[in-house]
Amino acid sequence: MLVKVFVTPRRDILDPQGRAVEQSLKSLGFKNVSDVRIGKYVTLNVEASSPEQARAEAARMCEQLLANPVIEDYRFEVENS
Amino acid sequence: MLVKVFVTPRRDILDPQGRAVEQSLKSLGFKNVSDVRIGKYVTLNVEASSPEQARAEAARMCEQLLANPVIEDYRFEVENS
Amino acid sequence: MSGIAVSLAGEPAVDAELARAHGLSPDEFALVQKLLGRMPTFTELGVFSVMWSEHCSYKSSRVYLKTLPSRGEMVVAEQGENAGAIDVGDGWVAVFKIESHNHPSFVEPYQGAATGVGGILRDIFTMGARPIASMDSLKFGSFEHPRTRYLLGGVVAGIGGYGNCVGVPTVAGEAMFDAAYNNNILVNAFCLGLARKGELMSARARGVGNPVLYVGSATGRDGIHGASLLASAEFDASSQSKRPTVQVGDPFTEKLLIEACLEAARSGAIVAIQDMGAAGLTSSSSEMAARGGLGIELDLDRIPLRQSGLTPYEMLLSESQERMLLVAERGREAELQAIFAKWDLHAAVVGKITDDGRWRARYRGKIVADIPVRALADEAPVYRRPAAPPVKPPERPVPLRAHPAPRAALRALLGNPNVASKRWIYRQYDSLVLSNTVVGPGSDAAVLRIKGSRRGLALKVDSNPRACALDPYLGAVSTVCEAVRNVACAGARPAGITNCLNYGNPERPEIMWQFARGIEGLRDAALAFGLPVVSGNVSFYNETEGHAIPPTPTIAVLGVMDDVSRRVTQFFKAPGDLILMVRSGAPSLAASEYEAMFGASAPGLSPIELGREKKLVDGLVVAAGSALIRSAHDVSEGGLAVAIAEACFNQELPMGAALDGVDAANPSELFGEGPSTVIITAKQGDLSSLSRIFTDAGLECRVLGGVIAEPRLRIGSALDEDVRELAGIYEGSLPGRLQGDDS
Amino acid sequence: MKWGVIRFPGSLDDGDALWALGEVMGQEARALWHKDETLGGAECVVLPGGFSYGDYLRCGAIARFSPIMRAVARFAAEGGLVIGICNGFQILCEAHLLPGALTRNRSLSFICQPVTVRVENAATPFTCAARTGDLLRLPIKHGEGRYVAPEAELDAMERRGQVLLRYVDPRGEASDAANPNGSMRSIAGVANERFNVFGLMPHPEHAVERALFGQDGLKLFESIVLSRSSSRLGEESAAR
Ligand SMILES: Nc1ncnc2c1ncn2[C@@H]1O[C@H](COP(=O)(O)OP(=O)(O)O)[C@@H](O)[C@H]1O
Ligand SMILES: [Mg+2]
Repeated sequence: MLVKVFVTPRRDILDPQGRAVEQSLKSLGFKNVSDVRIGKYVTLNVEASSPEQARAEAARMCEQLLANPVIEDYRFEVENS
Repeated sequence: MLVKVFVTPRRDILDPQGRAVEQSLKSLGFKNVSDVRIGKYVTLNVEASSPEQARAEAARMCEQLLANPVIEDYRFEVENS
Repeated sequence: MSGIAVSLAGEPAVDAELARAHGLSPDEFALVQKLLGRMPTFTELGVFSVMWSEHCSYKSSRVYLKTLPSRGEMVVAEQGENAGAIDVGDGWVAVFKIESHNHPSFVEPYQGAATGVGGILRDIFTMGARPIASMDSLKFGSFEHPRTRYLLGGVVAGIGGYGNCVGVPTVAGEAMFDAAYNNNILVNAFCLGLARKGELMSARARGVGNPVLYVGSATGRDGIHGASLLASAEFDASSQSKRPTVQVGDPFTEKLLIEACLEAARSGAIVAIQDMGAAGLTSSSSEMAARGGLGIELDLDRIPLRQSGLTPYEMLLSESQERMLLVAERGREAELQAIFAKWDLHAAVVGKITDDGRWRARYRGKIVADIPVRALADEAPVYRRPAAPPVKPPERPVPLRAHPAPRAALRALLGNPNVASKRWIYRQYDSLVLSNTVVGPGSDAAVLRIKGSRRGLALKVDSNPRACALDPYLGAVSTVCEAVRNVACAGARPAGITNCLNYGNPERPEIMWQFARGIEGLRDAALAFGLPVVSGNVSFYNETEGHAIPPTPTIAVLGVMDDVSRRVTQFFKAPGDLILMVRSGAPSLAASEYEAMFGASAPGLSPIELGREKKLVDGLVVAAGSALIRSAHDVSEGGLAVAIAEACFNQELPMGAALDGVDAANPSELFGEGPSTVIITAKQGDLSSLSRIFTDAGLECRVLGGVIAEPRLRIGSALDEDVRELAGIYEGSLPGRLQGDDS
Repeated sequence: MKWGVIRFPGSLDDGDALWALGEVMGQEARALWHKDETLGGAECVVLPGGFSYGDYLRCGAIARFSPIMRAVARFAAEGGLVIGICNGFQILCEAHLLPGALTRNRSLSFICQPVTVRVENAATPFTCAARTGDLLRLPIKHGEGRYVAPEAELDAMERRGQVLLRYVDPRGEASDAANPNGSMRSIAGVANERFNVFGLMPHPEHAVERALFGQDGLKLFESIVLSRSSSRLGEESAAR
């Protein structure tokens, strides 16, 4: 099963990379852009007997390794593939 | 409008980060994991008069800045927000 | 014996057309058939095309490279092995080399530069030497060009990203910006390693029946044809999957490889080892076999693969990074595999050494390539291409009408990115790791101590394309002189040279002429200084749409100090010290930064008398060794006035200078570059002993003035400037141009 | 005293820490392997600088699962002294042995340069050879050294004196300009609540010899030696 994990910088934490990209977009002429945030997009395959099992595993992977709760939020999706 | 951009390393391109994370997940006991790839997840707001316009801008942003076509693929979604 | 080899189902038929698409000329294709005694298979055609490419075979440069002096008392390993080595005393040998990664860095600056660093590191530790320092020589287009900032940012981040992550300090380098490089940047990477004498590894296969081991990252489709057929549109278009992919570096794996290979080297179980660089598996296996006069057989079914479905052709031509090939002592495979396993690396047995002098590859029960080893290595074509000076004289800047005021000129020069501080670059590099860096970036040459010894090593890389464009011979000579002088200014005795020769398309006679003249200059200068050229690299085809870069031989010099505590930096030390100028001839504005900024005003380069250059360098070494020198700074871009200002920019405490002994009315005195000029400071009491060293050698040695506590730079009545203000211009130039990219 | 320097895959300044402790300071320092499960009797464990596991995903995120980290956590829970330098600091934060996290520098680029740090609390095993307010000149070299933690937690840490080092200008004042990476409240080094685990971004092991970067880094290592010998005295007299 295909697991897609979205890791984003927490709202209250400065995201200098997002800010720099926003600046660059503006200087490229995209004036109407705001609130750029840069996170991570992790995809992986997990062999699981059911979407529930895959979801449970994905949650554990995120908690243990893929995201750091001090600075990041995460969300994931599971797809049959 | 909310634009979500998913940037992933191109298929044939080495993704050392994904490989290291896969190793680590395996040693944490997630034996049935494979094909871990790590990319970027960019979210941004764009003021646009229509979803079409937002989509057109998003495509240009990806090509010009958000993705590096030499080594990365991208995909995006536009949501009314 | 022609051997038997078969093409596989689905592979294109080999014919003259396909050979041409592979970059082989009709004559070369005929030679392939003659050497094989038959038509090559598709796989074999690919193998020949990379091994006979300019990049791998040095077919246009080989006859010239042979004329360089490669021997010397202190030389331990010479050209032919992966890098040169020099005995630096106390049982240590230094291994060093420089290599280009120009085109990959232009396509993808971060990864191109990063993999350039990775490649040169492997050339060093493959010899059993631990990499201890890196340098980088960079050429970018002008800041007006839209891609320059992007390329600069990416290249510097890539060099840092890789070098910092493997734990090898980047201690020196150079950077230049000129419109001549707008469409062809240069990224040359240097690495220095240290090994115990007698413990150098070889790349010469020995022992029929010995197993061949593959270590490191798995093989993917990276960079197939990176070395040879970069531009072959028809061929590329035929298949999406065959498009050359950009190589991505994995410095973490490289760090593991360094540790594991050095540990494996100490086990004594390795017979020969070579990194998989350009033409990866093919070149490493065939070159090791060729050096040993033996044959080799590869079992392609055992090659570790990153993705399934790679064909033999792709496996043999892949340039995936962080891979090594080694020949082990038979029966000791397991011992080696255990060492690599300790470092989480897999070592696979992928073949064996044979006695029949053939390079053979098997795949799924079939032989897909069977070629005489000599045909790949020694019998590759060698060309003496036509060389002729250009018909048109070299382009010169527009003539200068009136000289700017010295004050304005000095300020403009200090803010010129070619002269200004390169701190924005080198502060992105870890220059401290390994605890050897006693002089880091910012002074003329970097100096490293050797732990457990009193000795030290000095190193610097230089190039001088402006002078080379005017006169490719004199330019090359002056480049060697500058690098040698920089090392001597640090107090070290120059001991060896490595070079990276960046030129345009060698099939054009005027480029070949530039190259030939450059080699002559390099040779004459090396001979005059008595220095061996221990290694090098040639990068041709640096041109876009018929516009070649200026000839750019990049020269790195390694120097040895018997007592590292006698090292010298370029910065003034204390008020009251005397400022002296030593020089070998009169400076000229030709090819100077001044001329590039304000316009041409000099007819041509000053001649260089190599005998005097050598005396100047010898004098510096003797004077530093006798502790007579407090600071020494080489006059280069921007001339004397800039050099004095730079010497004032002491980070701990800015100093001032008051000079009466300079002809300030003469712009070439203040801003001229040219033959050797060095600014030295000394204690008053040491003046006579010091100046005797130089005057006895027949050199001009003059007191210009003295160091003062007040941070002002005074030159006669022409200049009276606040040093802090000048430092602000000097330090602010690059960050200012890159605003938004950095804080 | 006995020191153990952990060598993770990708550790880089491990040799420098061993050199500083062993050769320069004459301490008994040994390398510990990440696959080991014990600390070999070390009285202070050093997690050195570098790029453990390439710093892929997040700095220190993968290294914290090394077998030896279980031993380090146990050792710390028993009150053993642990110091993490640069990458070691990042690993300790990821392992939750120290509060907060280290994120990408404000400039988004790697920085290698000298900094001045002020000792904020000299009443700890890591700083007791200095005085509160002392200035130390140390090098930094990192791409991800911007210290962050929730404001409320920072307040609590400040109250308890857990902020041990702060980036300041040469006159000793904290300012935005003197903050090289954008760390919250200019924080350069923090301790845990029990004051037996310490992490810092600057590299004291690169500031132990006059010929290289000066000797201000010695202050921190000497503090540890001092605190150990006094606590050993305490243990001995208690035993008697
Ligand atoms: N690309 C670079 N990487 C590292 N250090 C650099 C780089 N460019 C310049 N430097 C350092 O900046 C100083 C000045 O460089 P350069 O102008 O080439 O010196 P010189 O004029 O004495 O040859 C030297 O210490 C050099 O090592
Ligand atoms: Mg220079």
